[in-house]
Amino acid sequence: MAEIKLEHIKKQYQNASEPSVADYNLDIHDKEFIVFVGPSGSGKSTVLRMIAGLEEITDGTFTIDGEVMNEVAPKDREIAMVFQNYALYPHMTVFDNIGYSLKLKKTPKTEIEERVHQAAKILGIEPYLERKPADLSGGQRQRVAMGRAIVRDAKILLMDEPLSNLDAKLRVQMRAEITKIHKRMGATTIYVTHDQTEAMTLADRIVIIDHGDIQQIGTPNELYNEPTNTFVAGFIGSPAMNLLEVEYYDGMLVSDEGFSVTLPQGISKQLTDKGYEDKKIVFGIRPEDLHLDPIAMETYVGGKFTTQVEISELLGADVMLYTKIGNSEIVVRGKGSDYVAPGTAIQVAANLSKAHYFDAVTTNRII
Amino acid sequence: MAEIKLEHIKKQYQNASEPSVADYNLDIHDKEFIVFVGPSGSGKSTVLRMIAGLEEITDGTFTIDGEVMNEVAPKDREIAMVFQNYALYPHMTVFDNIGYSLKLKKTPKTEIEERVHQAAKILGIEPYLERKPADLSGGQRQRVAMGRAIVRDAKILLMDEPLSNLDAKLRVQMRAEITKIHKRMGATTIYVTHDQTEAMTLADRIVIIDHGDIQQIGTPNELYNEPTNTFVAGFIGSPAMNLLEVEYYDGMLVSDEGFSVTLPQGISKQLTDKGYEDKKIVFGIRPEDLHLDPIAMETYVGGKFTTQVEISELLGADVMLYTKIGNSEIVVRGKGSDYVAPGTAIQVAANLSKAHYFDAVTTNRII
Amino acid sequence: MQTQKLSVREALKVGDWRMKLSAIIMGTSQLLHGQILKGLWFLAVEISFFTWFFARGIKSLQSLITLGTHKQGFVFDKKLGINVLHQGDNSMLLLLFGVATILVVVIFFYQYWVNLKSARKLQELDLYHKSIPTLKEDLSALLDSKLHILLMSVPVAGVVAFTILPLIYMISIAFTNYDHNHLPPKNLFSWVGFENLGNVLGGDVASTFFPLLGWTIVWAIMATVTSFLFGVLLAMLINAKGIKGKKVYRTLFILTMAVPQFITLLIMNNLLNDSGMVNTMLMNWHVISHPLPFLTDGTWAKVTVIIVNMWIGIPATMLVTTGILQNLNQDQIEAAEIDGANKFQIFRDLTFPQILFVMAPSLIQQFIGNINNFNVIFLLTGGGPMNSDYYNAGDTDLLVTWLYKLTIDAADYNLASVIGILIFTLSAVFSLFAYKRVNKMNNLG
Amino acid sequence: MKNKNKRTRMIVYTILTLLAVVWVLPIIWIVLTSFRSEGGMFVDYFIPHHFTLDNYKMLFTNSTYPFGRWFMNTLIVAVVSATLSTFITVVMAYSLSRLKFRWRGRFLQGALVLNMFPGFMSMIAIYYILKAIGLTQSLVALILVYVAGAALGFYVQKGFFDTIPISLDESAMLDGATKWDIFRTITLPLSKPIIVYTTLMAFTGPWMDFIFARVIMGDNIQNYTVAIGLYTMMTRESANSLFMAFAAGSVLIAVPIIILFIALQRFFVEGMTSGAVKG
Amino acid sequence: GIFVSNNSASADDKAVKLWVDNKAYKPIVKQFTKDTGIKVDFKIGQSADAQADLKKDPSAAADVFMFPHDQLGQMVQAGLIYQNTKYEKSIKKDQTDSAVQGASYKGKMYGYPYGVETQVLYYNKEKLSADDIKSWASLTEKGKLTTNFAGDGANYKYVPLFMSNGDYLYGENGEKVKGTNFNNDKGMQVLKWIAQQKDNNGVIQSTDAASLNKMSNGKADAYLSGPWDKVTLKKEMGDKLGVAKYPTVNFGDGDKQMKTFLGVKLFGVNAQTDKALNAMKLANYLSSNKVQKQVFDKLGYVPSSKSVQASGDVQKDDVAAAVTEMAKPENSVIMPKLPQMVTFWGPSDALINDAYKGKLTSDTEMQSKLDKLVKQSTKSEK
Ligand SMILES: Nc1ncnc2c1ncn2[C@@H]1O[C@H](COP(=O)(O)OP(=O)(O)OP(=O)(O)O)[C@@H](O)[C@H]1O
Ligand SMILES: Nc1ncnc2c1ncn2[C@@H]1O[C@H](COP(=O)(O)OP(=O)(O)OP(=O)(O)O)[C@@H](O)[C@H]1O
Ligand SMILES: [Mg+2]
Ligand SMILES: [Mg+2]
Repeated sequence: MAEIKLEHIKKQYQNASEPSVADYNLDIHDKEFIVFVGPSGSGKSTVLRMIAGLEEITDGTFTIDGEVMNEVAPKDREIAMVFQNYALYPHMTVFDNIGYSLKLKKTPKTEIEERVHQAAKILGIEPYLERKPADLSGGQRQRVAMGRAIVRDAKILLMDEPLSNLDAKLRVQMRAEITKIHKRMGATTIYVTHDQTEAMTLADRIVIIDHGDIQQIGTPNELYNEPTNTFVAGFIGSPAMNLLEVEYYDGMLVSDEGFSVTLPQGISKQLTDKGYEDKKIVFGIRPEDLHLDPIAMETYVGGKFTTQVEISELLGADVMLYTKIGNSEIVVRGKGSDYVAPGTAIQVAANLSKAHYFDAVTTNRII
Repeated sequence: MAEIKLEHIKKQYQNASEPSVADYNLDIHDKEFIVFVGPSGSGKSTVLRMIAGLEEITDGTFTIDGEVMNEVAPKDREIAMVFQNYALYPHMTVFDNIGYSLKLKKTPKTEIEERVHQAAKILGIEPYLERKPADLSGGQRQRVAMGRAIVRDAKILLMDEPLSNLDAKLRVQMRAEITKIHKRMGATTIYVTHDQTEAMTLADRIVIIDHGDIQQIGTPNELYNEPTNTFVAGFIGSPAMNLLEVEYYDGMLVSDEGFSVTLPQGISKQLTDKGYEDKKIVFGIRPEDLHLDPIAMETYVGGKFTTQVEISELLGADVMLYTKIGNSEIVVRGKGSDYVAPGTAIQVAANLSKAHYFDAVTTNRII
Repeated sequence: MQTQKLSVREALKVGDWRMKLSAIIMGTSQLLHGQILKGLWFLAVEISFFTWFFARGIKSLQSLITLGTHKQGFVFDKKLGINVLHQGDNSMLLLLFGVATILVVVIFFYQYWVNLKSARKLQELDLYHKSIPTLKEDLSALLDSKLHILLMSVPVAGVVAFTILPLIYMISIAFTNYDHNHLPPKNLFSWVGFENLGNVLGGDVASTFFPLLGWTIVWAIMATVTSFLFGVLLAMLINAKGIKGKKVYRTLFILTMAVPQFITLLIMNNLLNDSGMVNTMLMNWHVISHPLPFLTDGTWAKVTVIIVNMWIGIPATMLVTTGILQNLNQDQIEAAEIDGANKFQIFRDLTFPQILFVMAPSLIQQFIGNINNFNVIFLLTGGGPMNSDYYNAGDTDLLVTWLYKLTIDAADYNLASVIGILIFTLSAVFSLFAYKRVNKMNNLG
Repeated sequence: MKNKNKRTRMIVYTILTLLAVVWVLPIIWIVLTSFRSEGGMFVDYFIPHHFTLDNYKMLFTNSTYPFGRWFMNTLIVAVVSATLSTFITVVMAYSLSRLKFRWRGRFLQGALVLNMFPGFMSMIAIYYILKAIGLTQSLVALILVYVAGAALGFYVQKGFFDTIPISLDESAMLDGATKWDIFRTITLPLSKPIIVYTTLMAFTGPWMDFIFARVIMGDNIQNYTVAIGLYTMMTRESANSLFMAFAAGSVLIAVPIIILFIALQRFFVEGMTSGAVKG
Repeated sequence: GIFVSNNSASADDKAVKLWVDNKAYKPIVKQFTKDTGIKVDFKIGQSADAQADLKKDPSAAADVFMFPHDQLGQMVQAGLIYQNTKYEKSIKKDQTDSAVQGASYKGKMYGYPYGVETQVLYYNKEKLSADDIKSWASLTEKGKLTTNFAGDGANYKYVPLFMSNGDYLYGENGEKVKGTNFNNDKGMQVLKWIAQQKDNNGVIQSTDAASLNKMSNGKADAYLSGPWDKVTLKKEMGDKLGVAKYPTVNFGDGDKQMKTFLGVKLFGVNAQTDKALNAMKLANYLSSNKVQKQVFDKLGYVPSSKSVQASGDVQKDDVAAAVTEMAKPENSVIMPKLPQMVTFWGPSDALINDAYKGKLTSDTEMQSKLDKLVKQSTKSEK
């Protein structure tokens, strides 16, 4: 069992002017797989390090299974961790690096041997077991760091960007292995990543952090479909959701720069009811909800608008059109066949029922 | 001007049993933007380090603008580099880290000030200029490493996974900045990444490396559309291309496990002409070229086959269906609306004219 | 376009006349290629060497062979009414300066070789039509690719003059009859070959040599290991997280390094005396009824010197170790904490190996230093208590202190030198062996 | 849990304090002795019965033992040779740790072996070498000999340099730094603690050496260092009566060394290399 | 040679370099310069170091130097010291026979004696009467003697016991290499006697420094030492301090006078000097009766001149009187100056230490150790 509870956790580094983590509240259930995402420097590693006991908690209470752990030494927390910077033991071979924790627990030699080899196999670093970390490539080192964590049967597993230096293929493989290991061991896991696919596929719940504050906690689908504010909306999904500041009046969204769409009745009613008539709101639409094909043009008549293509990126099956209306950028994701030369103006149809509407001041979601 | 030429370059590390780079040949034009991709441990960093002069070249000739550089000291090569492991000066502030090279060149103080601030602004690390590296987050450190390279006007710019620890949003931003800088400075650039989007969008040409060998060199589109072998085919594109070992006979591709499609005439003729009748070939089809919608079913009649959904992953706009025919995995990328519950068998239509055909023995491309 | 490297020999064979002339008149090639300063340097080296060599060097080399022929004597001077001294040759100085001459010759030949190599390089540059490095380029290379030459030349010159030259001189003495019967300046001594070696290994010196050798080794191991281990432990304690007053503790321990050893050891001697303070106090507290023979019983004295040496040696180790600890990678320690290591295990598996990595070669050096640790023994016990089983030695005498007594008193420099060589050989073999092992062990890549 | 931490800390404090007492007691004894007016070299009590400053006064007024002059001599020698020795040690260590050249490996082994011949046997030879270059009996000669000795004592520094990530050098090289720049701007600043150690060791040497210095100085009493001076005071005839004066002398010797150490303490900084590399 | 000194022995105006161990000589030397016009370069140096410093570099050493006479043998051997032919006669006339003997080696005179030194008995007059200190037995019965049998220096103090019992160290005159006979019955007697002292409650084993302290604080009542300890003891003990000649000892067959080593303090002239005549003149001056008297007044050095010794001032001084008494041939032996002494000192120290500590358990062991000592210390020249 390992239920983690963070209550009003705060972290103020000595050299930093502002707290790196401010009033952090989070309940993690036993065996849950939590993914932290957030911009660089938002405090993800800091929270992980506090949970591991490597960083003092400035304020607040941190419990595991109801027991306050603020002052417990790291070694007594039964936590395994993949460090963002690996922190390998340079004077030990890869084998010893991975097996070190087992050795400390006086695991029999043969068992260590077996478990290390098994972990190394999963990670594809079996040929390098006798090398020292200095003789490995970056990705190989990162896998050793992973190996060190997964070889143990810790109650809690913390991983700080554990796959960032691996190639896509290996990453997919590793993702699958992590899922398997999680299923088998059932360790409560916190996982930091910048890779949206990883976040989406691995997480039971995702925690979005910005500036040391939690912005939203929810399942991947919740975050994708119902972002609570423009930050989350803009952060989840790649390419990011297009966010336009517009004015709402008379069932229409209009911007000074020439953007204008007519909202479906249901939506405009809600906006009016909530008192946004004649007010500024932020209109959000994902690139994949903007369409170019004729059928869409007919389906989403109210959502049609014109925009100027600036860059056109062909990405295998897809094409990314970076367009502009005035100074606002709008990204459109089309099929490869939708390729348009830069400089042309195109008509785009937005699926307005999939669009998001935020308060321009609080940035919180309206609908 | 900076034209780089690598001829029969080889690198054998003392502790490694096999050469890490074997017979590497590459011409890089002036101002070209080259991206290296390849699995972890394939020798990307090693090549970069040899170009920078940090690693001795075991064999072969390396020239810049026609001059042999094998023995030239790193500092005389006028190369800037972002290290995979950052290698920041721990005793200097971020400002001094970035400004160090300028200071060595006796650049006037005010100019250093200006250029460092400009670089820091681009990288979003202005608030941290007075901090030491130890007091930064992982991503911030990586950006300092970037800063150190871009602040200089080097002829050649080497970047080893410079964005791997940044969040998606920042990465997009950085990518754009890198493009801008490259346009402005015109440094011949070699860029290592595991991020396919980065590779596709940044590269003039991509070099695919495996086991220290170049597998293919080409523009992003060439690599995507005409991979020379199954390795490249499987490596470029995410999710990876589905590769099935099948037998070709009588205009059809058939596997023991129940897979079977009828090839369009043009293709079957070519295969027959090349003598593959009754032989094993590898059939490759990208997940996005497998379709589920009724229209596709009608369009690609010959490409229809049935497969069993194992996992169904909803990724925002898309759904990934991990399916199996016998033991062979086939990934299908559909629209969000195509979601299918795991366990059901589905019919899939392959756009066979976009499919790839490889020799089963040599793994080289046939068509 | 890979340039082929010419060897000096090939260059001499195929090179142009400038190259060839360089083999006779140093610096020509450089001068003719416009490297004026460099050329002049080589030329000056050659000229001054030969001037010196013909004026003094040859004679000096000859004297090295004979070690002097002309003995000092007195002749009666009627006018003064006393015997007047007629200076003779001083074998000792002839030997020393003979050795110095050989070193100068070697250094000259090294310069000659450098001259040829430099000429070869010029030849090569000619061959591939490359530009000749200017003085400025040469000088800036000294700050970069040739930095080691800039940094090490002067120190190495010091080593040659003040370590190697005396060393060769001392070794040479082992092959002469420089003993109390052949003391300069009155007497000459001469080469005798390996005679002395037999005298040491045979004679009654041997029955003392081997027991002392045994103790010397025990001492060196104990002294090195105890100071190191406990010094490291002390540093760990002082630098432990959450300990306040680190600076104060450090300073307190450093105090012992700040007072001359001959005073502190004298005081130790006083304190540990049979009627010294330690014994007096213990007797006053009725812990003991008879004084403990800290310095008067052989075995006790051995233990005492080792313990007193810890008192002296630990602060220094503490200081280095503190330095090393401060540079330790905190990340790895964190990783180990997560891996479940307790403080001791972190010390054993991470901290200690890294300290050892830094310290191992210097530990070997310390071990050797302890074999030759003159001060502590000489000042604390003077080698005593004397042991009538030995020849002129006490229980705590190391080979060096014994050797010191032998030379200072008996003036048998040749025997001392032989023993010196034996110690030297032993420690050299040990240290090279240990060094290779350590290097292998420490290969971090 | 907090209590347990507290308890271990208490244990550590206790051990440290006990050890400090063991280490400091003899020193305190010297200090007390330097103020003692009665008795001689040996007394069997700790606290003097009568205190006096005469022992210090004697050091500065007795013309046979020009202690003030000796003190200045030593200070000069110590400052100069500590500066030069530290520089040479560090420079040698850097060369042997970071620069690649042909004889490096052999040099490392050779240097280890070179110091193994008993030092006192080479003293006479060194004396004559100094004499041949006309330097005997001078402070310069002393400095020269101390500094020359530093060239072989680089092992600790070298080991320390070896732990500084090589990536930093590489990175600096690409930034256009010469090896010399790297030495100055990267290696040195990262080695402060160990340089403190080297400097302190080099600085203390001249205050302690009474054998070698005596051989070099011969009868030139004006150029004696305090150590020779004090040691020559310890003859059979004078040792007992001058003992308190030696103690006073020792206390005075300790002063500059302690001051130096306290001044250098601020270079003991933790976590010098953290944040440098990933891996 | 490479360092050829100008060896004309003619007087020139270069100063004569002088090493003495005390600055009290300064006015005396000034007077000499005034009288003779010979300039003197006055340097303080330890007389005990003279031999080592001379040997190190004779050309840089003093022209005239002080040294204890037991270094004479090696100095002659190494050719470091000038023979004294010029003032031989007057010295033989003025100085005691012992002093003359100390200044000579193998029949030739080298030194210029200016003083003698012996050990004496210091005691606490309040505890011990003049009668008590007549013999070792009564001394150690009535009082406590602090001394060092078990440590460094026992040789210097107790080797003369052998001579007290009639043995010889390097022959009668101390110059015969084969002349040591400690390994006879008399020697055995002495060694056994030394071993017995461990159980003598009147003997406290102490180092010299501790002995002084014990004398001061009354824990011991008697102490054998040289004149150099007088100042300390006087300061601490005041009028309680008594000084006397050594007691008698009984090795088993009657009381015998306990002897001490006699040291002669000499001036010497550097053989390499280039101003021999001036140097000799200075050395002679410094050992003259007049100067001996001056030095005695200033420093308390016990003179070696017959006439000065006999003078009232010297005889009034208790220590000086005791020393001159001890310096008589029946009470002391001139310390041998044979170079072989170096092979004797160490082993004899070890032997006395071990005998006292009870490490030599049987007669045969004692005998064999004595044999070994004699053998080791009397190896002849090659
Ligand atoms: N110092 C070394 N000694 C021995 N082998 C090494 C050394 N450095 C790298 N290698 C090996 O060389 C191969 C190539 O390493 P390199 O660092 O170039 O890989 P890479 O392509 O950069 O991988 P990654 O994406 O993981 O950083 C790897 O298999 C690695 O194990
Ligand atoms: N030791 C420190 N002292 C001062 N500030 C620090 C320290 N460590 C981190 N910070 C600051 O705290 C903030 C949070 O850092 P943290 O490492 O938790 O970020 P992160 O979310 O892990 O970022 P990244 O994705 O870049 O790794 C950052 O702004 C960073 O600059
Ligand atoms: Mg982080
Ligand atoms: Mg790499």
